[in-house]
Amino acid sequence: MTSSDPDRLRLIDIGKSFGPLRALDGVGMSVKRGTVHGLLGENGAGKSTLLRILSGVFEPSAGHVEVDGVRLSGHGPVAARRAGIAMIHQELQHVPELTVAQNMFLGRPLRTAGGLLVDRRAQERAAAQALAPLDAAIDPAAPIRSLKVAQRQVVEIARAMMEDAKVLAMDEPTSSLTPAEFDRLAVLIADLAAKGVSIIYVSHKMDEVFRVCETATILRDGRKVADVALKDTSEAEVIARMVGRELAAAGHKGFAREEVVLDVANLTRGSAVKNTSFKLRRGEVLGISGLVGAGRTELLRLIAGVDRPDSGAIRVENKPLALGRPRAAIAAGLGLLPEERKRDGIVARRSVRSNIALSSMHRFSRGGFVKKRALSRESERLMRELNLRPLDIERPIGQFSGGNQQKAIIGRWIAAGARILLFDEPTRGIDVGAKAEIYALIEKLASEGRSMIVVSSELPEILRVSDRVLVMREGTIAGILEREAISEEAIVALAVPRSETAAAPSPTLSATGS
Amino acid sequence: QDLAPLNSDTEADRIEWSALQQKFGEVPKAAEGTRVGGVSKTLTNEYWRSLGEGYQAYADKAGVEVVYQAAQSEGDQLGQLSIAENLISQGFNALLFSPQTDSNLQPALESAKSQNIPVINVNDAVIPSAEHYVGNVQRDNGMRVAQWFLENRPQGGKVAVIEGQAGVFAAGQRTAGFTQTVTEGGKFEVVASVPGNWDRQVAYDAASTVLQQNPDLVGFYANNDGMALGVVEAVKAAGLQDKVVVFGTDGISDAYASIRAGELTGTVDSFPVLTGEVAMEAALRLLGGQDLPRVVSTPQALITKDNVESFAVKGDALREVLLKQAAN
Amino acid sequence: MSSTDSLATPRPARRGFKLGFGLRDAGTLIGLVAIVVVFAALSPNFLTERNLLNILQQSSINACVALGMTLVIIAGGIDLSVGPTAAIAAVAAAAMMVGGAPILLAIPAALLFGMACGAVNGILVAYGGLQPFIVTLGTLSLYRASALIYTGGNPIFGIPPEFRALFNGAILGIPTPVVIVAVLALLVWIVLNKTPLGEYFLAVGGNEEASHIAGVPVAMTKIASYVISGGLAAIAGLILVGRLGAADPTLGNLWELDAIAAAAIGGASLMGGKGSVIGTLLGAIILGTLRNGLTLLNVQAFYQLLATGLIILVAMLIDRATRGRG
Amino acid sequence: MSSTDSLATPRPARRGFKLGFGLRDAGTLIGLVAIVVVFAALSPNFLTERNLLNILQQSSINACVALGMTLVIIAGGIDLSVGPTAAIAAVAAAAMMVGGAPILLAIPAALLFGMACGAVNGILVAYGGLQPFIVTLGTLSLYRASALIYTGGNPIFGIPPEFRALFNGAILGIPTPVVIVAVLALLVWIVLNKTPLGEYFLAVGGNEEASHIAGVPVAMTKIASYVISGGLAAIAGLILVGRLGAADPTLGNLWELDAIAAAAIGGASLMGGKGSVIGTLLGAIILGTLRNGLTLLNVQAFYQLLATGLIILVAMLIDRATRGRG
Ligand SMILES: Nc1ncnc2c1ncn2[C@@H]1O[C@H](COP(=O)(O)OP(=O)(O)OP(=O)(O)O)[C@@H](O)[C@H]1O
Ligand SMILES: Nc1ncnc2c1ncn2[C@@H]1O[C@H](COP(=O)(O)OP(=O)(O)OP(=O)(O)O)[C@@H](O)[C@H]1O
Ligand SMILES: [Mg+2]
Ligand SMILES: [Mg+2]
Repeated sequence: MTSSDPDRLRLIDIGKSFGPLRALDGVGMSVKRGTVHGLLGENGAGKSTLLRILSGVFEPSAGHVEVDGVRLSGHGPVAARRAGIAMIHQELQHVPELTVAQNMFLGRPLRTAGGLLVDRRAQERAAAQALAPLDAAIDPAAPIRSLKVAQRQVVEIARAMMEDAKVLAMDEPTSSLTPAEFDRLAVLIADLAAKGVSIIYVSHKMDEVFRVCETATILRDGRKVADVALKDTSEAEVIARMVGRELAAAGHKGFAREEVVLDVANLTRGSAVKNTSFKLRRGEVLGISGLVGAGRTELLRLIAGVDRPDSGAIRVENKPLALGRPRAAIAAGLGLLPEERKRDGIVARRSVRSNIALSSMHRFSRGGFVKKRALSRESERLMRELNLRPLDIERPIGQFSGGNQQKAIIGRWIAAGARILLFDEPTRGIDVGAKAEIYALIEKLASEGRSMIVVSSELPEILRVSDRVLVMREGTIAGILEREAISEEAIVALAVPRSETAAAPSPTLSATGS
Repeated sequence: QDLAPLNSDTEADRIEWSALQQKFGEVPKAAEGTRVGGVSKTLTNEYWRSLGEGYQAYADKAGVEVVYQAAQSEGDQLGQLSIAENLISQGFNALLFSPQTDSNLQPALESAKSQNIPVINVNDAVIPSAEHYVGNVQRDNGMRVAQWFLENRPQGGKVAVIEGQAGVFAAGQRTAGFTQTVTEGGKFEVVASVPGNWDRQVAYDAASTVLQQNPDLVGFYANNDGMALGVVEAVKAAGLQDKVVVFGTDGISDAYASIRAGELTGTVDSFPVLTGEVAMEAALRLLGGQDLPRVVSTPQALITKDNVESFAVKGDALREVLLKQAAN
Repeated sequence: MSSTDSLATPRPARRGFKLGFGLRDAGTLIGLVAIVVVFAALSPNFLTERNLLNILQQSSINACVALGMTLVIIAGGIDLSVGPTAAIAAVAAAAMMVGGAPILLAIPAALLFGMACGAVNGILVAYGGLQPFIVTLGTLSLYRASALIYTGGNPIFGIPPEFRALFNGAILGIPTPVVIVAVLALLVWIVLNKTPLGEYFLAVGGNEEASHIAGVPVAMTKIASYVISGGLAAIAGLILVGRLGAADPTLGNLWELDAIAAAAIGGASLMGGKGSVIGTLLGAIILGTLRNGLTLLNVQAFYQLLATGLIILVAMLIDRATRGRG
Repeated sequence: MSSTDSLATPRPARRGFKLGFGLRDAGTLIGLVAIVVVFAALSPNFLTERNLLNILQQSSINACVALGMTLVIIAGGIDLSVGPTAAIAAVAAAAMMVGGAPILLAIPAALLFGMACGAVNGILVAYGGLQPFIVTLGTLSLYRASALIYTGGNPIFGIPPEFRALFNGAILGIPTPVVIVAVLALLVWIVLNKTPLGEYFLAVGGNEEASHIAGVPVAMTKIASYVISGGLAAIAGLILVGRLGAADPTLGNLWELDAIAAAAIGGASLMGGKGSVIGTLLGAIILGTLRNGLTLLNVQAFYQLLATGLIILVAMLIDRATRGRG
């Protein structure tokens, strides 16, 4: 019997080419039953591609997959699922108009009336049960479009957990989650592993990887560089093997000046953002922290003119800003890096260059024509600086890895000459190397006199980049911490509503109120 | 060169079809290999298919080749133009056009003229610069029906018109002919004149709505037979078949059958097969160098249950009936 | 500009979903009511029971076609070939009946023809990978040509009276077509809202890739939508044959536009993933009401055209204004 | 299933971009070549210079309309009202010229009318928040009715010969309409590929929300697409008036279907964000060739319809097969 074979999953000699590009080259990997196995690598290393082959979304150009020693027969998501493979996708895969429960049971609905009808009630019950340990506040009957990214990610996790799989592949499951939620997820992962499920865990957050994984495979440029047992190694060593060089740890550098460039007064929109006022100085990096649903994304959208506030005023460099108009905000020197990259950030079919150019057509056109040469030169320069991989600005942006897409959008605002950058989870899904680059970039931009607001759910990131930290709680400012006062404890103390303990689920959107 | 814009209904330079033989003698023998092209509106209506049969029948007799093409749907103006142009470029000797609109075949007409290819406008829409026209008087269709009402319903009453496609020449003329004639005495009132778009279903719906508002209606006039047959069904569905008369136009075979069955009251037959034959005859006369009047008018007759059998004959028998009628 | 954003909707949308009658449908209803009020004020005959039944009867064929269209649109497609599909089914049934086949054979045969036409569309879209618009534009010609060639362009008369009675009678004073379409609408509503297939329609139209990844049989779902659309078009064709007593190969001309308009007025998004059975029914009734009212008022053809265009636009704007953005 | 995925394209697509001729267009070209080969084999008259010019001339009006349609489709919309827009422009120009206005006033006036029609569409879509399909379905009736009412349904004759010469002559043996449309195609190509507006069309059609956030003037972009479409429809109307010597208020019937078909055959996606000027031109020529060839072969109308449907489907399948999936 193969079940005595300790290797639950084997990937054998997997290769995958996208046209001329070799995304994977002879990658082999095995995962033992009941273990949590990390899959590490920089942006574009091929992690997602490998997992998508595993889950039947891509057909490999070479190699095959074995589960419990049995070679996967056939391709496609259904075959993979039948073999016991479940997956959480990096790019969230859901149907916006359907409810949470419907999305969780998509493709294999619970049936009633002899299999004719969908048993909606049973689905909602089961969904609620699966969601409870992660975020009890999510309403299984709410359409998924009404959820925030973080909640959608929770739904995605719960859906995969529900599947009773032998192998669970998690591609950056916590990219939008806060540490508190990761804690809850870690417990569930441990439970599953204890039941014999093999888990592949992809994340750019090294602390998470070291906490949940026992072993790991490191990819670089589509090739395997090492299999490691994590207890025998260190974070720095792993990062060095991923990136191919040592990363110097850097401390915070501040460039804040006196002059106020952004003055937000009494901004209010529904219950998402209530009466919020603060100031941003030239060269300053203002971190905004808070729990999921605290209103950070909404605040940035209001400032950037994407949504119109019910009341309040914004002054940019001492001039009043017309509210609710992105173009006005951009003209005033603001730029928003949205949280939901795929929906709000990129035009997938267009090239990186076109995506960069979108906000600065005025700069890159003369006499009604696009200055293609200048645009290409500038884009190429920016992308080299941001280390876009592969460095091909003519390629449709949709074909890049998530992290590289993020770099292109940052490039968009630099190209547009934005003086105040609003970063919503800027390193979501970005690898450690690139993260360091982005931090350096933030510092460089600050040193040039640009100001930034950085919303992040990663406390280390907030600590690393912020001159001051604004903590939001339920749509209001819970407090502002000056540089000296910034600490994880101080932030958490402000972020968590008083009535709740740290372990309780965070307050969320479609909560009971309405 | 400077022809006045043609109005086929009023043009003075005209001749009855039955007088052709008498006035111009025998049809000249067509040269070997003569090819005549017919461009029709659509083949989805029996009327136009019958016209083509007429072309074919006469051409067969005269030993000339005929090609009969139609646009893919009614209203496909440019498609029809392409067809006409393609026929010209293939070197046809004479062309018979039944245009979608008054203007859409104009360029083909011009290019034919410049190559001295005779063109005959056969029925329906009228190209103002056409030098030759064969067909019936559209207004007359409606007038004949109106006449019937004046004679058979002397007490007057409410009548309704189901019109063809808005903006089409034949529809406008038939409607106008009916409406003006029937209201002249002041006894009839046209309570509704609504579009049926040449469509049986639309006509049915319109007729049932009209009936419901005017249960005391005396009769309908529909601009073609397809619509009239839809109206008949609406009248039956309203249970008013004994009170409301329905007239159509064109004389398609289904209309004849319906008249025989006592459902459709009557139709104005414009004898498309014969019209086709006459048109082909005219084409051959033109090719033979005869100088025909600008308009050759073809016969029409109001067919009702009383005379349906006498007109329900084909070919030469029909000719005889019509010649006799023309002689009266 | 966006103060009543999507934020406001989750709750009501959810409740509405359960009742099968959402906020969006309420908007359509208001549009309809506005039109009815105007016509009632202008024509005394408009608000009679008989005329209202008349409107329902006149809307029933479009409603029937539009139900299928709604499913296709929800699943991310479009079906321009409904008219010719109906014609093929009608002609087939008529030819069989005239040839002596029993009604109970002719009707299912017609349905099969309609569904086969739909299946061809669906297969070309799902497996051929072609755009629905262009596929059904092609089959629009193809199917129409088949009907015309088979009949030589002539309508088939001589439909047995029992058949006509079946499709053109009345049940408890309500015209049979209205009853038939009401039953069909209920079925379609159940399929859409209660069955896995309905969920798949919404999913495939809403996010095809996610559906594929989730294991939804995407191709079969698309094909199913076209097959149902073809079947419903066939039924519409039969109803019309019952009404007119003849099967005309040119039957169903421009039905696709009316059906799409009904679905769109009823809130279906041509981008897929969104649409409502009740909305579509209301949309069909709006269009039927328009025609009926304008005929009652004996508006001249050109002005009917003008009014139709204007009223559609105004109704949509009212609808839009009442339900906010969405 | 996905080994020849969209992923296979990056390199060629890029090179193609520079030449303005992509892989996708090559697929369309192969479809056209296949059709041409078949007709050339069947009809000796087909491959003559005269006939080829004839095809170009016959395709020119559809191509002109389809160019505008392509931009609208790329920007995520659809314009069903092109035919009546052309009719309004044509009628306006004709009425002015017959009334004695100089040609050089009548032509820009007609253009303005066309663009105004487009602007109304665009404003209703962009600011009214209505679906493009339903908006332009409404204005389709509205504009047609306006043209009919203004003219009383009668065509306007008596177009000055100079005007006709302008639009219906030949330059170096090439029919003027072909030259005009070639120039317009070049302009549209430049707009799409070389100007900010073109970037905006592609961006808005590709991802409206992201474009909005990135500061693209979304509403103005949409309106611009409709205005250009209206303008090009007006020019197509003028070309037709030149050819026919009359402005018929029913002119432009069914143009929208032909134009959409040309754009779709040429690779435009009705979901927006994708389309090519060269593809659309090829699409229009394919449709023109089809008509021409079938007439040359003297195929009967019903069979022409059949062949048209079949050939469109087969051409799309060939195209699809040659370029892989995408
Ligand atoms: N659909 C696609 N078409 C073309 N290239 C692709 C596609 N998907 C991935 N690639 C390429 O394959 C390589 C590997 O990408 P992959 O998404 O697997 O990286 P990753 O390791 O998951 O990166 P990240 O950490 O940013 O998510 C990248 O160079 C990427 O550009
Ligand atoms: N679509 C929506 N439906 C309902 N409520 C919403 C919606 N969007 C935002 N909200 C409200 O806005 C509040 C703030 O949401 P926001 O996305 O700004 O928070 P956040 O701090 O950025 O959280 P996240 O980490 O999920 O991005 C939520 O608590 C919720 O009350
Ligand atoms: Mg990845
Ligand atoms: Mg957020």
